[in-house]
Amino acid sequence: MELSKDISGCGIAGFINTDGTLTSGIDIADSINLMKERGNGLGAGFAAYGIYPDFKEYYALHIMYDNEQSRKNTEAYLDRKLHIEQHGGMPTRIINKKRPIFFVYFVEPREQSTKAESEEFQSREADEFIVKLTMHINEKIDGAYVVSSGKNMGVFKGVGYPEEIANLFRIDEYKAYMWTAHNRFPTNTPGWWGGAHPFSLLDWSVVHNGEISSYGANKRYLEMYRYKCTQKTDTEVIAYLLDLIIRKHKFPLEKIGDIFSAPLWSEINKMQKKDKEFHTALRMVYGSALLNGPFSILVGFKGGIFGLNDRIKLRPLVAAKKGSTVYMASEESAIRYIVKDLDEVWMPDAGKPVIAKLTEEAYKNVY
Amino acid sequence: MHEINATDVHYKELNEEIRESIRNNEHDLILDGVCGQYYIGCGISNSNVKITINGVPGNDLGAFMNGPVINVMNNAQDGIGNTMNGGKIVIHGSVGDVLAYSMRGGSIFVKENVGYRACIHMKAYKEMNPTVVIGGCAGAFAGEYMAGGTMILLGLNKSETRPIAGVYLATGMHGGSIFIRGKISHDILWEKAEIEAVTNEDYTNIKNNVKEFCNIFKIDYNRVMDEEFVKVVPESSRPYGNLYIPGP
Amino acid sequence: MKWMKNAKTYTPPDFAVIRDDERCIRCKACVEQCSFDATFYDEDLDKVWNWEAKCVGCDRCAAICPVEAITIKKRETPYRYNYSWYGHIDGLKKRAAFGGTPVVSMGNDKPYPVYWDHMLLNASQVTNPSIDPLREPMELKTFLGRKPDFVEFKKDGSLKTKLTPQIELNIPIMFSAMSYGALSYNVIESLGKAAQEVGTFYNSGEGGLNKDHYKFKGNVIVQVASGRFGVHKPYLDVGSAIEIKIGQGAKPGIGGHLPGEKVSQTISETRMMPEGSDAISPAPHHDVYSIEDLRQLIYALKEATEYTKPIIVKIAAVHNVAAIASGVVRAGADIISIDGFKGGTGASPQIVRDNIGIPIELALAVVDERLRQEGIRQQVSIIAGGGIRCSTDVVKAIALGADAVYIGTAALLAIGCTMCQQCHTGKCAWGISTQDPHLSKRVNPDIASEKLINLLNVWALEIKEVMGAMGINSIESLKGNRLNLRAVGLSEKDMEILGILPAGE
Amino acid sequence: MKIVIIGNSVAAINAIEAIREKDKVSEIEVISDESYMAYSHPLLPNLVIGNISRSDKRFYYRSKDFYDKMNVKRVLGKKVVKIFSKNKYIALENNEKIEYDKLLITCGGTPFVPPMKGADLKEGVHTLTNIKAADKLKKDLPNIKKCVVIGGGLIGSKVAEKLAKYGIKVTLVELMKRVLFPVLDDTAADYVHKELKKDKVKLILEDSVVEIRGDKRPTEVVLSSGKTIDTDGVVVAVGVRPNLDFTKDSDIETNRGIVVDDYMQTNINNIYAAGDVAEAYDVIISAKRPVPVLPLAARQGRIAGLNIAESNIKYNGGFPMNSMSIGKVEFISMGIVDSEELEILKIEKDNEYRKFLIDNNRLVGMILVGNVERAGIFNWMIQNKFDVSWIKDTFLNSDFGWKYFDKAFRVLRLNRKIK
Amino acid sequence: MKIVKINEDNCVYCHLCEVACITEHSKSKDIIKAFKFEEKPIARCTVEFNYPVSFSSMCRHCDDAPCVEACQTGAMHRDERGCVVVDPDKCVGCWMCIMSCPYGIIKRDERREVWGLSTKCDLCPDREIPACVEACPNNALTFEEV
Repeated sequence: MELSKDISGCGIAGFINTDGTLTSGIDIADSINLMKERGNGLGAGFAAYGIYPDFKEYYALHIMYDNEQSRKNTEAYLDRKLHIEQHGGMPTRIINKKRPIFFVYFVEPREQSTKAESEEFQSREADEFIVKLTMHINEKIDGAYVVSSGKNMGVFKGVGYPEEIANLFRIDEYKAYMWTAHNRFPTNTPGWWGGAHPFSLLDWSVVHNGEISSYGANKRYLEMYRYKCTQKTDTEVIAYLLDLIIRKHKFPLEKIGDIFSAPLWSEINKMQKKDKEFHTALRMVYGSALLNGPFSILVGFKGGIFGLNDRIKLRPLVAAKKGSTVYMASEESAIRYIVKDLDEVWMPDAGKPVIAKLTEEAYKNVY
Repeated sequence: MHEINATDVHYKELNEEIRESIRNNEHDLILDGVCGQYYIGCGISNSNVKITINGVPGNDLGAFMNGPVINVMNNAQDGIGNTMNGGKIVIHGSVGDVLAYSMRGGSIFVKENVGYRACIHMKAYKEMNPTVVIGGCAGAFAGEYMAGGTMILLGLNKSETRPIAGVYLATGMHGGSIFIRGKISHDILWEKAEIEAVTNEDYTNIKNNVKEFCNIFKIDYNRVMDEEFVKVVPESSRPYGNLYIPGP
Repeated sequence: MKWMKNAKTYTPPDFAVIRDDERCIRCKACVEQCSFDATFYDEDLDKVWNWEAKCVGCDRCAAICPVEAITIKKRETPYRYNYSWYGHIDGLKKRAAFGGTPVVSMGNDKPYPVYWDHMLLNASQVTNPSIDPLREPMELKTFLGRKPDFVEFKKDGSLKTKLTPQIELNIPIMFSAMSYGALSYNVIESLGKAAQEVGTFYNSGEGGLNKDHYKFKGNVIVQVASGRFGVHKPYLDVGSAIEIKIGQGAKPGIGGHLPGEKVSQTISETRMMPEGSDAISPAPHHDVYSIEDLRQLIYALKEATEYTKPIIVKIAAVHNVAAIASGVVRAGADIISIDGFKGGTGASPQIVRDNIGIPIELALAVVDERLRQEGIRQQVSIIAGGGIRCSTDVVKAIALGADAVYIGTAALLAIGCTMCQQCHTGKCAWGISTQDPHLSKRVNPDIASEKLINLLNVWALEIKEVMGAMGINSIESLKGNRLNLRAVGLSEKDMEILGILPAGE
Repeated sequence: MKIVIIGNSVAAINAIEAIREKDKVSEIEVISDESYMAYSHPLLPNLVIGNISRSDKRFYYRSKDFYDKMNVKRVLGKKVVKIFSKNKYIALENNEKIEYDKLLITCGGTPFVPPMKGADLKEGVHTLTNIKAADKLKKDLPNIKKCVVIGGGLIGSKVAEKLAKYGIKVTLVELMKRVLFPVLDDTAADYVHKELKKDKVKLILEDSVVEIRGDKRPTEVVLSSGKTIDTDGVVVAVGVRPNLDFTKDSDIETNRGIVVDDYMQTNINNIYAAGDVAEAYDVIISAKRPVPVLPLAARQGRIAGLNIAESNIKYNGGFPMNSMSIGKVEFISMGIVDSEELEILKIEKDNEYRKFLIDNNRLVGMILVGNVERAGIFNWMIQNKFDVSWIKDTFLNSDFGWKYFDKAFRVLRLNRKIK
Repeated sequence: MKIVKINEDNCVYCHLCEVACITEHSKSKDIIKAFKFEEKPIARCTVEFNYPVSFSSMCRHCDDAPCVEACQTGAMHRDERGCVVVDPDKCVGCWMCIMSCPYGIIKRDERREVWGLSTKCDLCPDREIPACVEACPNNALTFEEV
């Protein structure tokens, strides 16, 4: 029974250049490093968007292997399921520490060889296909773990301080229009590289500070829709919930805060009829997707980022703006450290998402 | 008169259309092409409404109904008049099982046969006294649990091979009365029900209902009344009074 | 001496009435209060006496005695102890003496395990904060009814999805179906008042709704049972939801039987049946012999109420409850209510009450899990009932997967019931399960509803405290959150069925 | 404003209290020919035989400081002789004039002594309507071994009983066929007869005294039947009449008493009358007549007082009612006690007698003997012309009470929601 | 003023109002002593029973109390609290109050040597809430403004 969940404290940071300018990972590494106190060296990670412009048509699978055997097993499986445009070991620096091996694959689903396999992955929709493939690898193949699976993006994470992870994955060498980062303070499953943030599924990536007290309820809700929570951490439910609600249910991203951090009944009761109806319906239908307990999250998605607090603001989140760049972090200092003279700094309200997206033009350029 | 074509219409839409018509003061409705749509007349409380059904209506015809008159020009299925409170249902043919379950008021006239468990748990209350008149024969368990009301079984098509009522007649009956045209065998009757002679008052009741039956279905009244009636009543309104003792 | 014991039908009295004659002031309050004729006053001797054989241990006399002169004690059985026969001797003798099967009331009193007591709750420590429910918002509001998997919006941002009717509860606790007939008028009045005040629902039970109680519209669930007593359009219209009772935890598979002597004038009016006649509810609905028939009944009720009310289907917790529940959901039920075998009753054959059914904890766990596996959990709300004794039972039930719970016995205890298990006699000395107009006065709706309101409010507070301890501020985050439960003293298999981990893991 | 009250008994006292509820400033002056504080007339027989003394506070109607507290000026021991209503003053015996703005007459009744020879004997012939008379009789008691009481009314019966208890051989002579004729019927009177006989009172019914013989003191009385009875004392207790002496020459309208309207005002503005002297509305006979009973005197006094103090309160009428005990028997009676025409419900058992007289579904009279405790409910029914058709069957139950009433009515009534 | 409101729908016919009244008006104010060792006072309230009706009634303290008007010695009076009470030192047991009480709730105590004593609810001058109200187990008696 995989019922237990990870418990951890954390720091988070992220920014987006809404004009699509690509910047290296140096800033985000500095920013998250500043909040060293918020981690304990047992986990850190980065998500970067816009890093694989040459392969932007393909799903970029970052896969972590415990050993060569698991790589062989996985690749055999991938070969069967996918067209692999290009693949190889991820560029890393040598560190004096036992670590898994990391590979990146640029792939697209292909016609299935057998009817049985077609049925196994019932949906022929590419995204759905990749999700099921990811779930399959994570659950069924020993020692293999899909770190990220989106297009033109990737996640880099592991056990260590942020600077160690940044160094390992050479993130200074990547150029992205958007970065998020995480510094972890785990109290559970500390030795597992997969347990670090960001958690990612397709283009979604989530860094999370706090704890989802509703994890048990969210998990069982997701399981009803065939999501398998395998990573022993509460953060993954956020990624899956986003996938379910935004991608599958076509719920507008701007309003996700109304589900994750739904307004209190006392507030709903004060609303005008239309809003009241809207929020009442959401709470009725998506009650099990309410994220309860303390959290602040930064979620990366295709072309944008949003930050969100729990509804009674038990975890910190600061947002800032400088020119066309929007920053968010657990602490203001983490932003100030990399940008001196900010145009604007603000504390987002509890449960109200801060969303920043690429301009339409930039979006066209990147994707 | 308002015609509704029910051909291939789902019951939910059909019934909504019926309700909508009634809201628009169309009180004389004719449904054509009915084939198995459930719940026709269900829950309607307007006693000016008349619904004529061409075709075979589906189950629970007239369930929870309280007022309207429904004419079925053909056979009908199961659960007719379920928990009906008032109104009238006329079936120009046979009906399926569980006719008039828990019916509390109004009347039902069936020209031909009825299936199992007709008039089960039918009940009466004060001025509400449900009446069911069946022209043909009844299946087993007729009048089961009957707690009130009147069931009149005419058996116009009974024969050696087709007894007027099936076995377990009046099982658990604790109220009301069943009038049966001709004789019945004690074997089919529950041991705590009794056969009684028909009183004058009963006779008036039978006559009135048979007259209405004959008028509706154009049947010769005298032919129907040429045989004597017997009356089945419960031994007591508390047949299970001694079955249970206070425990523990 | 109005009565004399007869050895022919003798079984040893269960209780001893100990009367301190030095304290007794002969006020005769106890004599007036004993509805079982176990107490009498002898004028010639100026003394109050008891027939212990008639004492049911309801403790009414002791409660009312102003000088504490009365003590009711359980009497030791005189028989030599024999493990396997103990508890069967008197019942056997009674059957032999009276030629009937004993009817009993209240819930199963056999020592089957209570799983609630083997589940422990979680609390936050350090890594996430516990929440202080007295000062931070803490939400218990619950909607029951069918929900879509997702909602759609129109271009202007307003809702496109039309939600099916729901009932709204301020706290996830409702009063379970207890009919007017089983309970006295005043108790129904109290339940209605309390439900109205707290913002929850009481359930009419199968006995119809007295005209006086139509005023509780908005806080009443009306029941349609096999007897269809008092079921008609206005009745259905008053209900905020309609419950089809298929089964009841205390007597799965058994119909109801309100003896004629309880069918008083007002009961007769409410049930719409003649006074003094037995009110027999058949074991099955005779229009439901199969699952598609249930669908037919569900939709008949929806049609009759023009799709304005959620339909609840109440089933007893039995062996294959999960599969049944799944079928019930697919038959169109909006809410499913599961009643465990410790649920109460006004009257049930003892053999049924004590031996049929399964505990609600297990039933709830498997039903919730099964519906989730089938992806239809969202289509239905689950109400658990039958043996909910305290606020943490509620929390545990919700953590196992219930949306809300029904309480019956707990509500009756709150208003005076001492669980003497004599409901079936109609002589309830506390005025609860009786139709005797003199006895039923013993429940003052003002006092009783106040107590019920207190109980619900205190339970709500306790639930909030526990949720706060878990760091959860909205009840939906507790629903199905089995991670907040840990087992102690359960077998591997029990834990597997309950879907919970052992304590320490 | 100056308010003058003639008389100083129940009606006067209640009037004073009523006036002072509304009006603390007006001058109030009470004029009475007796020089005592208001006292309890029914206790005079007790005073005579000494089981109450003049120093017992029970004997007085109000406490000693009553007049001071009420700020009332007393003119005691003076008799009013005439009222000059045009000039608004009254003349006393000593020609003193007292001016008034408003006048209330509550001078009660005077004993009625029927015409008989010898009634004017100075010693040994007594009446018993005031303290003076009682004192006189008390002083005379040592001289009386045998006594004839003339009149079996309330005072007569009571005094007969008390004197007998004192040890005097009493003969009670009553003109009618029973004692307490207007108050009790034959059955109820029989209880009294028995009680009196127990005390060795000799009862002579349907007879009357025509002559009292004797020189200074009576020695025997002669009855109309011709019988003579040896005696050395006579108490005349035939009854009282409204005291109309000083209204004779005035323009105040009188009949058997002073006629008053519903507000206790006489035909003359600013002159009111109340108590035994007044002739007010009787709800049973639907006409005005004097009803000399204490509760009505109090009620009338109070209403007169309120109206003098410029309220506008109507007197709803009264009717005769009496509560008394002779020996061990207690009885309460009201209204009409005997009739040939009315519907009668009665029961007699276990020394308890209940009788009800009903006219057209309205209770018009009743007698309770023995168990008198719920009598007031009947009083209220008579007063309010309560429709008793649905409840009268329960009147005869000795546990009669509110429990027999219609519930809705009872609930409202007991919680003072309806009068 | 506040009087004892009678809520008959709640009366359970336990007589505890009478017990409490007797205790309160006893010499010792101790229930067992009052009933077993002292001369037991008469209860000022009366419980009536006529199945299924039961209720306790006691003085309603009328605004224009006829018993006060009818009293021949002034024993029946309104005290400073506004309650109608009897001065036992003035009462002579003539039962004029009984005759005029429109509620019929005054009782006779005939145990005194010379004079009888009218006995009625005095709303427990020594208590804030009358004893009967406090003793009632079902709020059939409440102390309320009328």
